[in-house]
Amino acid sequence: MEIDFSPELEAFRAEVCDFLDTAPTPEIREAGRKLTSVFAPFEQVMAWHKILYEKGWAAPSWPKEHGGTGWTVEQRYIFAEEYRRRDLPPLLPQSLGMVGPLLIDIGTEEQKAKYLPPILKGEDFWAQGYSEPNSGSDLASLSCRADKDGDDYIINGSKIWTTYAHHANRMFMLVRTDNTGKKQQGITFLLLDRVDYPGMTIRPIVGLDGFPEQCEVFFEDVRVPQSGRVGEENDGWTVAKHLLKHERGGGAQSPTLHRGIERIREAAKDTPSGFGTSLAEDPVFLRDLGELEADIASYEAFEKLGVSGHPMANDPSWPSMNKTMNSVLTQRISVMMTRVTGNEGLPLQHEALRVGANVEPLGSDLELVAMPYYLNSRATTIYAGSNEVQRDLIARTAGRGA
Amino acid sequence: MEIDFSPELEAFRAEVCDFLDTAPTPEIREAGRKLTSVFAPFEQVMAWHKILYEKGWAAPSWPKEHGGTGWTVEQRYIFAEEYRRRDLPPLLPQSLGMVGPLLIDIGTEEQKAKYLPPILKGEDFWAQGYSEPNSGSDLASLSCRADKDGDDYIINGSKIWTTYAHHANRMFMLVRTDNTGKKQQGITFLLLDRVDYPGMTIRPIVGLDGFPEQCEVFFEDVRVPQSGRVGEENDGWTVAKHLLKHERGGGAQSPTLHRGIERIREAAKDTPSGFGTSLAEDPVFLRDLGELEADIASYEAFEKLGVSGHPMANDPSWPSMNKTMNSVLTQRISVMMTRVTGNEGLPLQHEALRVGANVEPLGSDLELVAMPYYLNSRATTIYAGSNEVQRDLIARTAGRGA
Amino acid sequence: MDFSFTDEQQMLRDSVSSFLQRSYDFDARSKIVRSAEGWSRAIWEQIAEIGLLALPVAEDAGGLGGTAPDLVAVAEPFGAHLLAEPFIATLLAAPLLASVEDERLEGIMEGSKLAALAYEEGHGTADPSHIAMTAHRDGERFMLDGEKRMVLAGGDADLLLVVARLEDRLEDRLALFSLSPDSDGITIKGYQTIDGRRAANIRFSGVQVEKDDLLANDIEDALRKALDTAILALCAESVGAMGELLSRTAEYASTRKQFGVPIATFQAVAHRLADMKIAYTKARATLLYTAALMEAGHATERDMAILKGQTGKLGREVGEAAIQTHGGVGMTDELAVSHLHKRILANDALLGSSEYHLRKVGNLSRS
Amino acid sequence: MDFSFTDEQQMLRDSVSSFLQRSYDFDARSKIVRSAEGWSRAIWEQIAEIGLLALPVAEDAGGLGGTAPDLVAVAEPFGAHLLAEPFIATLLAAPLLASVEDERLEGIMEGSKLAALAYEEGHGTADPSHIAMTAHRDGERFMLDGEKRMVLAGGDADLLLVVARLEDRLEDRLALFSLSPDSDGITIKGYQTIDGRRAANIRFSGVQVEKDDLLANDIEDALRKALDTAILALCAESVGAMGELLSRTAEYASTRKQFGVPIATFQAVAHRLADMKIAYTKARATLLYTAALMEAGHATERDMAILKGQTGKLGREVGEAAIQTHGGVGMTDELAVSHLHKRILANDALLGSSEYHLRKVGNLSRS
Repeated sequence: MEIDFSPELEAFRAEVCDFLDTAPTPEIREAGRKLTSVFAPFEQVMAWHKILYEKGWAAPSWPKEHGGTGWTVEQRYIFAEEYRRRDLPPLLPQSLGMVGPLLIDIGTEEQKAKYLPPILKGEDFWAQGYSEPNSGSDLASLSCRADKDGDDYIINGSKIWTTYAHHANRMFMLVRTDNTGKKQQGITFLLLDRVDYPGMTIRPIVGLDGFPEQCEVFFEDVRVPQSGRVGEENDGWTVAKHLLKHERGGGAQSPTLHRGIERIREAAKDTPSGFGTSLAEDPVFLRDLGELEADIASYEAFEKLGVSGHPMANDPSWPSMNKTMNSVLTQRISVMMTRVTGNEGLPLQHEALRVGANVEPLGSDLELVAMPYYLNSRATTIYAGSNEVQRDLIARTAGRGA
Repeated sequence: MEIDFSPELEAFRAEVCDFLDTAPTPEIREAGRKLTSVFAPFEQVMAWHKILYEKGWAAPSWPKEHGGTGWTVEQRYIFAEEYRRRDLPPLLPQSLGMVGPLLIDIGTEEQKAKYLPPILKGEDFWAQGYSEPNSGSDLASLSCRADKDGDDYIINGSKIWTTYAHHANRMFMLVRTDNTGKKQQGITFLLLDRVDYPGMTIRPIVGLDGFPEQCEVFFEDVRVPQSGRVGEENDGWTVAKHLLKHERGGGAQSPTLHRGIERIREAAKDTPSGFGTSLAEDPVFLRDLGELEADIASYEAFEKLGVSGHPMANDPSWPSMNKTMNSVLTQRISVMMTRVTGNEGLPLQHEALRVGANVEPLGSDLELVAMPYYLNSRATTIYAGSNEVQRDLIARTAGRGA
Repeated sequence: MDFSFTDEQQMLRDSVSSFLQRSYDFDARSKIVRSAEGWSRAIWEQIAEIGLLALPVAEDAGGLGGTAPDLVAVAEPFGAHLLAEPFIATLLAAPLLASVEDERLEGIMEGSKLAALAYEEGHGTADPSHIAMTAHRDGERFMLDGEKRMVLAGGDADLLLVVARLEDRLEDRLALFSLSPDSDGITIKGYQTIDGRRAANIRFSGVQVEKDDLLANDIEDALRKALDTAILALCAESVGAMGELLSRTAEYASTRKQFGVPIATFQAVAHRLADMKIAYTKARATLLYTAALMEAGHATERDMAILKGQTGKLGREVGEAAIQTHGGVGMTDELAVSHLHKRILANDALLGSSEYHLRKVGNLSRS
Repeated sequence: MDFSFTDEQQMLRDSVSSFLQRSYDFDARSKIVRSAEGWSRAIWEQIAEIGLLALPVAEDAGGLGGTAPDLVAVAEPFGAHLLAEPFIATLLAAPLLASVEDERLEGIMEGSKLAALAYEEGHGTADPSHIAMTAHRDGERFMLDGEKRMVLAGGDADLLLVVARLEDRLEDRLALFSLSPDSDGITIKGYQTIDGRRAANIRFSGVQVEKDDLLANDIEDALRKALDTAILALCAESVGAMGELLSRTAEYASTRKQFGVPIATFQAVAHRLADMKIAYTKARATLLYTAALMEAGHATERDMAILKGQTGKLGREVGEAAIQTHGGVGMTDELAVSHLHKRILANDALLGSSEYHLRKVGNLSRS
């Protein structure tokens, strides 16, 4: 066992701090402070993406040859910690964390050359077209159809829960290319160069938090080139499963959770407990916080075992465990935030939440974001494979590795 | 709506208190204080049963014509509250709460005349022979066989988790009389006049708390008369389902839970919290206690709605909800008790737990009983239909009545 | 012992339900909430016509003298239908006006005027003893400074009732002032709440109050009673919403198919439905039991804390389970599910959260 | 960053495991625990022969100077096999003897003598600052009065090490005395614990201690270090027991049939297995991470509290789930399942429960 605590790391931390203190614009900082979702406000987060790209820091988890940073695990955590400590908006995961790593792993050289650089630079934003109205947890039952026609596919059907499709310029998706075999067969993974092909319509869906984050995407005889296929035709399920591994975990997520606790502790100082002290000094609140913090610390240990390549992380259900833990902790943090804000979190403040709005919030920063964040985070146990589906997967190898 | 708060009830309470303060022998009181299970020490609880019978109070929930008390719901609760407040041992449920009410409902006149009086008097104790080694949650798959032979049945097979079979003089059981149809068909409900028929062997099973409470009962060509059948041959499943309703709920259970809280609060006064005060003054402990007490209060409300005949209690899953809530609350109480006793609950004190033992316990009364009670109460979510089975039943009518 | 509704209560409940089914289904309600005003005066007038605004007012004050169970019979359907109109605001204000025999009560009961109680001072003023706002005596008049928050109907009221401490009275006495929302020095910031109600934060900067507008200088008992009534109604609303969530979710789970079968056939979903049903049943049992205790005059502070605490906690469990079971569509603005959950959350946060009340239960030993 | 065992550690772990599989399976262990003495001196000698009793002692004191990960490699299999022998007792006592360069250490490491640390005073003396027992100076000697509880191996020890405050020293200094269990005024009540260990409550009534038997008058730093080591070992034992529970339960669920199919095919059972696996994985990750921090000299008080708190809490979850999944047979004395759960419960209660430690985490803000 070994953890690097060398003084060189502190020099690295200083460099990170210096950059993060100076590089983001006020709008980017505001977008981070007003974050109520894992998906940051689009315009500002893409601007920030470009700034990070210029510094060479847009994709710490990518291999160095594709533009990654080549950092050690310790460095990646230092970066993530300082990033989150400043409430900077996290870069959007669909391109950098999902389709990018997938193409690095199994894309053709042409696909890599064409798609990776604009992803890295923050020029492209990809939407993920997986779920359909009748295919949620049972993703493999999807029916959005692609029929071959010359060098093209003709797509008909629809996709739903397509996060930020209304901001995307590209889209990756699963389509049904064969109906004859098992439902997992006959699925093909496609890259779409555009989201404004003739016949494509995008309808934003207003969420329970009042914001249009998800979309429904309709396809009516949409013609796309077959060259956008990843992997073989009818082998898209294998491709998607490979990608799910990226979707379900493996970054440095624990600093985000730790930062949530910091914000809660900070806000608790100004909040009466109702029992004579501030919440920050209230034994009951501190106990509950301690329980949550310890669970986050365990998650951090779990995550670091994974990122550092401990043998336990070879367990096939590791990504599912990661997704389950992370989603539940995110929700618990969000509940704790609304516990601090109490009924001060009840007013709808959509206008004040808009980046650049000149509307004064009714109360504190946390009171502004806590309730929409709580509501939005109910999705974490639903998306990327519901936690029920994850538990099914984990149970399959329950006894292994124990 | 209406709750009786009349002064007459206080006179009744005084009568109850007076009796309960004077009637039980010291051994009976000791058996109650040392209770670590829902099943009280046999000898003392049967002695107490006889005393209650003399007073006419052995079976408050039975119809008056069969020896019940004729009390109002309010009176029954007053009796239960004062009974529990004095830590008196609860009468054993198998005869009074299960086979007795069953016979009242659907026994023949002969069966009623023969079996009810000795149950009421505390002369008979019945064991319940339901589960088998391969038929637990899947009770209907039971295979212990009864073959007709003249006026008799010949029983072969075994029963397990037969509580207190080693103390019983009679036994009711389910046997397989037909193998041809659905598994629920072909089951017959039998009353056994003795447990020492030739070919019957009873093996006590030591539980995780160190006590032999459960038994395995083996049958090798055991000949019993057919007159012991309740209901029709092959219709035992209907009989058993009817009985389950009695087994799964419907008494005045909440006073037992309230009494648990009282004992916890009492013991908490002498227990340091580790954070500067006694547990009884510790805000964290009090919060957790408050949460549990409120849940017990809700259960009390639920139970009183049921006993008083509120329309909601007609829901077919009411007994299952009752069993689920009661078992979980019992376990939570037991956990809270071990939280108070801490590592003082770790020593094994089997000898000191024996009624009449002249062994001084190492610490307080609660320290003596908390850990075995906790361990024993793990069974509450398993027996009488595991809570998983109950949830299956509740889910079947989930939307009804909402 | 009997916790059933009387025939009259059942009739009242049925008539409120059928009125709402007719005039206030989810689509109609959504339009109302999205309108500029955020609630419907037409609906309000009909509610007044049925007599529901006179329900919480004693008969000798001209009201109907409704009992706690009467109120439950009305508020459960209100919660199930996510009523946006200022019923809780009226429940708080009307009995206080009645307690001081204020003639403006009649207009309130008729639905032609609205009164709002400016009580809450931020972060859950769960108990009157938490009130800090002070009224300074200024000759014959009084001067009010400070802020009231989350004043239900505070932006729409014709009449503000303000709770404050008289600076020269004993610390534990609370006074009640009546004010016009147009008074000098009052700034009202109205907003919609997450559950579609209207409320306001109201700032008082040197607001002068005439002597006659001091309605009572010891309102605490009446205030506590009004708060208890409001707690009962909030909890009944939440229980109504929970019932709605349970039936909608059970229905959805038995029709939504994945893997070729209704999702209710998956044990994880089935057991969650079972847990929802247990939670709902527990909450409703607590509600009916507490209503019976209140009617009998035997409800203690602890009983009210149990009701509010349990309803908030169990309601959250039911709401979160309903969303999870619905999956993606549960996360949208388009189904009632998310709105019902938000109503439950808001009702939990008002007048002391479940955290606050359950802790109070622990602090108040059972007698 | 690397949290893997070195090859040497893996070999150590494997050899301990195979020794236990050979000589200490569940049946053999049950016989040992039911014997009059309650533990096996033969097994103990073999443990000493492998060198495991020298592991926690620094090299310059004649030990093996094992690291935190070394200890984990040994204690995980000890937990999985429910070791009844006084390993934790030795972990507590040996480093303290080493810290005062006491020659009796050698016999301890050889397994020929047993030492017990009389530290705990009842109800979880989780922190040395809770120690209340005082040693009165009596001329050249000291007088001890009071009671020590849950002294592991306290009834079997050849040597008692007693922690007490010197009455004339600063309040925050703790002294360490050495005593023969035969000394006048000592009453030892030995017992077995629920998890099959031996321990004792020891009463001191005017026990006279010679000056030379005051081993140290400021033992707190060494004591805290020994407690941290014992906490690590207790947690490693519990994690070992959790792993055993998980694999036994997964195995049982895939072979036990009800309704014609293995119970693992029921989603309620499958999801409980998944939750058990998550809990086990979290606990083991925390254990390995903390061991690495300790080895690097960077483990804080908060880190130790997180480890102890999480292991106790997650262990209870795993144990209760294992029993529930096993149903009736899980409730018996006959399977290892219930014993593994009791070991986890006991380890939780020793040296501060999860309640205590998780609360400490909340009180100690993350730096």
